[in-house]
Amino acid sequence: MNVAQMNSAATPAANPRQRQWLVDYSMPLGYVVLFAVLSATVENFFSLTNVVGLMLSVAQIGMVACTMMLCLASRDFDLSVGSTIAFAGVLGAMVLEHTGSVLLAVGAGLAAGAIIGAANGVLIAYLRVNALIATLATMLMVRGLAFIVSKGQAVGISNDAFIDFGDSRIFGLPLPVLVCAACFVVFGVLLNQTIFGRNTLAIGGNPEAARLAGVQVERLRVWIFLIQGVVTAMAGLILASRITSGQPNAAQGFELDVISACVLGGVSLLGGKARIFGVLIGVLIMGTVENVMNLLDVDAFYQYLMRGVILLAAVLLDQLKTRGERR
Amino acid sequence: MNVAQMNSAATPAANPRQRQWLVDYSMPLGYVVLFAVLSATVENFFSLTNVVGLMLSVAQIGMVACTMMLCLASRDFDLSVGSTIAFAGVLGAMVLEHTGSVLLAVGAGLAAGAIIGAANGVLIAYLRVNALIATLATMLMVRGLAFIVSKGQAVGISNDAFIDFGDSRIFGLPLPVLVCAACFVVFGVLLNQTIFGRNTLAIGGNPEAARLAGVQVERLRVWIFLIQGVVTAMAGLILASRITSGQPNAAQGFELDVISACVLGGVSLLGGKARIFGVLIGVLIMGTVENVMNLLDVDAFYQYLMRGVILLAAVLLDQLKTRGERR
Amino acid sequence: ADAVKIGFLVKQAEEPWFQDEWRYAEQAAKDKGFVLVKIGVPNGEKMIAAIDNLAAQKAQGFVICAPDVKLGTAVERAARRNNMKVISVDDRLVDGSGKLIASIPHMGISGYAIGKQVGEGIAAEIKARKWNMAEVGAIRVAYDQLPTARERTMGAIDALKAAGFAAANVIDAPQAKTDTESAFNAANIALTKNFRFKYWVAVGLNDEAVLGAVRAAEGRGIKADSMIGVGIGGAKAAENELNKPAATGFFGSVMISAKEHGYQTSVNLFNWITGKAVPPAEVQTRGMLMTRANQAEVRKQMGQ
Amino acid sequence: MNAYLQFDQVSKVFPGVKALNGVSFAAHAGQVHGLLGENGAGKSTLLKILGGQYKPDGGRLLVNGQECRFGSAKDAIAAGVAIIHQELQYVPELTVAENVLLGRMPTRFGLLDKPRAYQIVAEKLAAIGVDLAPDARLADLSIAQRQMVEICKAIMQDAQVIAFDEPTSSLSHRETEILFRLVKELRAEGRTLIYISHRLEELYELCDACTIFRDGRKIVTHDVMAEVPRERLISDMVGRELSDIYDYRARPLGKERLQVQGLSGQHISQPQSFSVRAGEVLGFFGLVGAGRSELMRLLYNADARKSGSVLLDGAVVPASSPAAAINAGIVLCPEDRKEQGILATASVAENINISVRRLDLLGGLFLRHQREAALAEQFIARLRIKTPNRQQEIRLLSGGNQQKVILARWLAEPGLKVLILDEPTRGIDVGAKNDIYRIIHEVAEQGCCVIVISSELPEVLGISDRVIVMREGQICGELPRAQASETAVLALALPDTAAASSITAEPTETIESSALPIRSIA
Ligand SMILES: Nc1ncnc2c1ncn2[C@@H]1O[C@H](COP(=O)(O)OP(=O)(O)OP(=O)(O)O)[C@@H](O)[C@H]1O
Ligand SMILES: Nc1ncnc2c1ncn2[C@@H]1O[C@H](COP(=O)(O)OP(=O)(O)OP(=O)(O)O)[C@@H](O)[C@H]1O
Ligand SMILES: O[C@@H]1[C@@H](O)[C@@H](O)CO[C@H]1O
Ligand SMILES: [Mg+2]
Ligand SMILES: [Mg+2]
Repeated sequence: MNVAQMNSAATPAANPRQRQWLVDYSMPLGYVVLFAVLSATVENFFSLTNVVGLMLSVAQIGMVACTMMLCLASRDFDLSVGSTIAFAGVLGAMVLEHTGSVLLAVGAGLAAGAIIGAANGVLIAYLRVNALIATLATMLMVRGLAFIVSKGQAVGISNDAFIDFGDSRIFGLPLPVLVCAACFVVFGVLLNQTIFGRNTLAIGGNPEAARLAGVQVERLRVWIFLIQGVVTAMAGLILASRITSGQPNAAQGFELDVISACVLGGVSLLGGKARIFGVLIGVLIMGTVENVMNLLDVDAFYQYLMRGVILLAAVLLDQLKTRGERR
Repeated sequence: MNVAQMNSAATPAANPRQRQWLVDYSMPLGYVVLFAVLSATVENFFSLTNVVGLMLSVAQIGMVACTMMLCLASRDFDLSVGSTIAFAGVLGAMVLEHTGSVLLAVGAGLAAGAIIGAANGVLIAYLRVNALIATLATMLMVRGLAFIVSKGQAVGISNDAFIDFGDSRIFGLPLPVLVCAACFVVFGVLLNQTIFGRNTLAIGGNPEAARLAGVQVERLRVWIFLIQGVVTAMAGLILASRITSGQPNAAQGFELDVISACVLGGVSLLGGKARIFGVLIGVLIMGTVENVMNLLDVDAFYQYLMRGVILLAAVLLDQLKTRGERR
Repeated sequence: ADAVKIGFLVKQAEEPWFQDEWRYAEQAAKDKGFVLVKIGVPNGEKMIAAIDNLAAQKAQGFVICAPDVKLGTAVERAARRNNMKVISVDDRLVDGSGKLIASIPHMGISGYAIGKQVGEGIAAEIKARKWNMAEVGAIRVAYDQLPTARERTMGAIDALKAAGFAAANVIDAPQAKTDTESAFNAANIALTKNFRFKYWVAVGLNDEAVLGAVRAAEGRGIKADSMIGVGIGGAKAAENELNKPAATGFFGSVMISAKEHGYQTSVNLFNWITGKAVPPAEVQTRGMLMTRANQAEVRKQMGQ
Repeated sequence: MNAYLQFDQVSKVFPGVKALNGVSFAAHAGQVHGLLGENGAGKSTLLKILGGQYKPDGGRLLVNGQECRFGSAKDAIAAGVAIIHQELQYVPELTVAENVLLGRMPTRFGLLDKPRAYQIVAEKLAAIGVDLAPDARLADLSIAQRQMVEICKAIMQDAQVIAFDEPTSSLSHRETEILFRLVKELRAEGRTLIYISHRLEELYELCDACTIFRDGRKIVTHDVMAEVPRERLISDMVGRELSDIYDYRARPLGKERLQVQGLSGQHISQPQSFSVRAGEVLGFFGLVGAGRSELMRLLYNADARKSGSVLLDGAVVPASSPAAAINAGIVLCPEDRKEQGILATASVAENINISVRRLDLLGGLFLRHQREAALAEQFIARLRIKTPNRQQEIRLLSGGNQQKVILARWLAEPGLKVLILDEPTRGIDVGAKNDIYRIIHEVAEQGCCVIVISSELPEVLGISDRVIVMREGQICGELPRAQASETAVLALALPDTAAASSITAEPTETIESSALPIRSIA
């Protein structure tokens, strides 16, 4: 029916089980190889501090990538995550400085995220606004709100309990990394082991068929966005804690990083396809590239070039194995 | 019994011709109303200088929106246009300063655009890299190149002939605006009156059907990207002429503006749908909103909010009229 | 002992200013024999990651121009956690409650002070041209979402006001992005709304912003003789403009010394790490107004 | 007569499936060559090779004695081969004319000559007797109309070889007649025609010769179709004997279970009512666009209602969403498998379990993988779904097998009270049809109401206890099994003018004896 099939004609020998295995594990395997090569060749790469630093550097992206995966799997799109990170951070910081209560601050941040997410969901699912435009609009509005409430200034945080969250470690792993790991586990289970995840894939694969099969498409979509909002707000609060301030212009361009990580991990923008393991690898690749370039002191201008090249290399490699599969 | 008859049988009230007319012209009409209201209420809005200024402010977006429309119509996506604008401007300025020849400078800029576009096309059509990732990668690489060749510095232009281009007027209209208008005419004809345009819509609407009908899908896609590259480079050169220098960090975020204008104008991200008139209106709405907010002295922070609100309002209005259409 | 390795983190690596700072820091590294690692840190998240990255590379300290001054506590903590020495450059860091962070030595400029120099330079030129202040409009190309940008432009406007400029004659032109085209569009509208003025002056956060305003004015026939634009930075964009055969509305730029900032901070940090000298708690550098008339001299004085 | 088209030892392998295994046969100019075989036997694959869409893994293809190696569909078109694919391949946003002339639009001075294009297409449509506006968008047409556009597209290529892959599966009576006339005309013009169908009557009517496939192999080629007895065809195809494929057994009907009262919506402007008794199989017949699907979609809450209510066992079924209908025990197996049925990139097992799994979750949220697997295996066996394994993506199955998977999704519902099947046997082979009819009757025997929409009149008559006929968005009559003859049903279904001329023999009466009053149209 398409190229894919025609190509497979060319390789009739491929054993389907082997093939499936290759498709499923080539990304992780590729990453393991990359990691080994880098460890051997790049000085200081393979050290506890560096690896922990690397993980810390992708903790926020990782958390949000988990929910973005669901969003993309349901054939939606969310550009507002960067702004939500900023807004949740700013709001949390302001509440914290006014009330001194960490609980209130976190509550306010998460509630804001939930509201933003739900608003996106309602706009897209019920009012049928194109997801790109709807979330572009919320992206602008939420960024505006972040600037307005903070008067354009970063909001400093002096509460030590809050700041410590971003700093403290358990078994040598920083809390943000653990939270991110927890997200991967939770959303991995959600995607693969629950009806929620299956229905998400179903509405991404064929919304009309899913609806006729009894999936409450609109409600599900709102939930997906709402969860995305909450997780993003959490990432924003953690970021605020790590950088000890709520920054209204934080995380600009964050949305593209997150979406790239997902796509790199094999999530289809056309919906219906997602693998949590792939997303994890996508996130790690993004972080590793950044990390290694800094370790190697690559010139800032060449970093652009390199990032582009590596992004391409990663998808091209991934392409090789899916030769013969549908795009 | 044809469709028209069947529909009218089912919904006796709605005259299908009227309905079609409404669908086709509601956007332009809406804009005319908006324009009239603004002219009456916003001081200085309805003046030759302001209207010309408005058009000038969207000239670059307009040019690129014409080709982006084709790109989206064929179910593709291009994030690299902002970088291409910067690179073409920088390259043109450098060639101009070295050789003093406007012809060579323009040639170099356009050639660069063509190469970037063709590279995108080949990556996407033949190597089957996801369009988002492919153009994100070229976006990064081309931006990097712009920085590298210019060493991060603006490249000054002192050639008067070149500078005059951005400045001079015919019948009171600046040349960039006229070039943009020409693009709308050319691409309008291309979309609606040529095989190229029909095939573009066909591969966006159903690539498989197009292929089975003998359309050379891959080649067509490369052409679309190539043309987009050339037009974008032209926009970059015009920008360089207007600001009398090639700036490597010009036009960041430009891609989202262009894509938004297209989507606002009714171009579907799922391919197969495009109307040049809609795109024109989309571009004008974007420019008008910006213009009016500045005329009204809206605070910069509230501008974000307003831009978001207006984007939403525009699509929601557009949504109302398509109510009842099959999704 | 291991060779000394220091980081140099800047908020906007693409900006010519920081490229220059890095270049001079490299020179210091060569002169003093230490290893320099340059990392761009566009936001708080990347900044923390970069500091951790430096630690992994076993750097002993870093010079930083943070993406936001309120990141002070984060910088301080990250440095302490990794046992690194830190000096701030350009922008002075503060903590959560806005207090200067005493433990981090600083060398830099005050955005507000630089802005004032812009305003003073313009005021002096208005006097020299014998314009009637009432007939002059001032465009503030604003990008208030960036705190330094606001400080600079406000400094300029305050200086103008101090010289007798009417507050009502100041027109804000908010740019959507920090590039020349956005400044052009914003200024264009400001000009449309205020055709009553005979003369114009323009200020902005950098040379590119002012350039946009100058181009917009030219489009309406407001040329060099009725326009005074003064930028900030003095790098290539300004140089291009000041070296054009005919004068334009771009009157000059307040140049700041990337050499001093880049070279001296790195040397100070090196000395601190090697135990040779503790850096001074604060050094304020000054900018100089560079115009067509005094270009060469200013460049020489600023050492570039 | 020479063999214009020859397949020689053609093979094609997909991961896990040997779709074609050394197939050889020849088709002659001026003949219609029928292809028969169970779902998944490899018929469509053969046509895709002929159309240049796939390259064979082995064997040769000869057109007019010349060996052909098509690199793409373009090459096949150039060689004079036109294919009407089983899965319709149209561009929804383009008009009829643009679709028909896709890739071959006439131009003038480099620009499209739209008036001419529209004229050409309008003429062709008129010539073949299809009443369609050339400027209508495909997205606005019914499937049958889209199918006619596809046929027109292929005909207009003026190809020597024209292959039809189940063209009638989504056509109703009238279009089918048009198609048959067309096929006969093309044969008379001396073209080589390949015709795939699961409807034996059709094959007997049209085909001169036929080839039977099973499991990717050619079983036999009959040079004279008319001489082959029906039983022989069936047993060659399915490898077993089938006597009465409808398998109708009279069974006692219970009391009225489903009552539909005054339903109307966007495409059903007048309120419609009917009811179904427990254990009853109710057939719905009508011409294309008669509104059967629309009425069922209203019943199922798939479309918004303007008026009316649905009662099941006396209780009102909430009108909120299909989910509400499903929870009440009403399910609908939709007519458009590709758009409304399959989750293309999901597995066979996933497609079967998507709805039922809600009833068997751990803690209301977690899946039970083993039970889902078992259920999937059970239906793969019961409906003889041909797939390498249950994890295969459904889009890789043959059309008929996809249809079986979607049926399985609904048959798997345990609390089934009303089963609505919209064209359930579209694209399904005789053997499987028989399986499905048997299941329909089993379900009915358990007291379930079964509503079957079908455009195949013999099927409706063969399995239904009662037939309701619709015309132009309204129920225009109903007939109990005993009175539901072909002529009687057609007389109700055809527009008045046509009806007047076609009813000659039996006087048809609209019977009002059943449970609900029937609305006859004014
Ligand atoms: N792209 C593919 N990948 C894997 N298997 C495929 C692919 N296409 C077809 N098949 C398999 O090849 C076999 C033959 O399929 P084909 O579509 O030719 O059957 P068919 O005879 O047309 O059946 P039907 O009557 O149901 O249309 C089936 O088992 C199908 O599952
Ligand atoms: N969303 C829609 N937009 C416009 N017209 C529609 C839409 N849905 C259905 N129609 C039209 O409404 C009429 C009723 O169609 P419906 O599918 O119910 O008929 P049917 O009796 O099931 O016939 P068949 O399915 O065999 O075509 C058709 O003419 C169809 O084209
Ligand atoms: O951000 C500015 C930078 O642009 C340069 O001018 C030096 O000072 C910094 O504060
Ligand atoms: Mg088939
Ligand atoms: Mg139907």
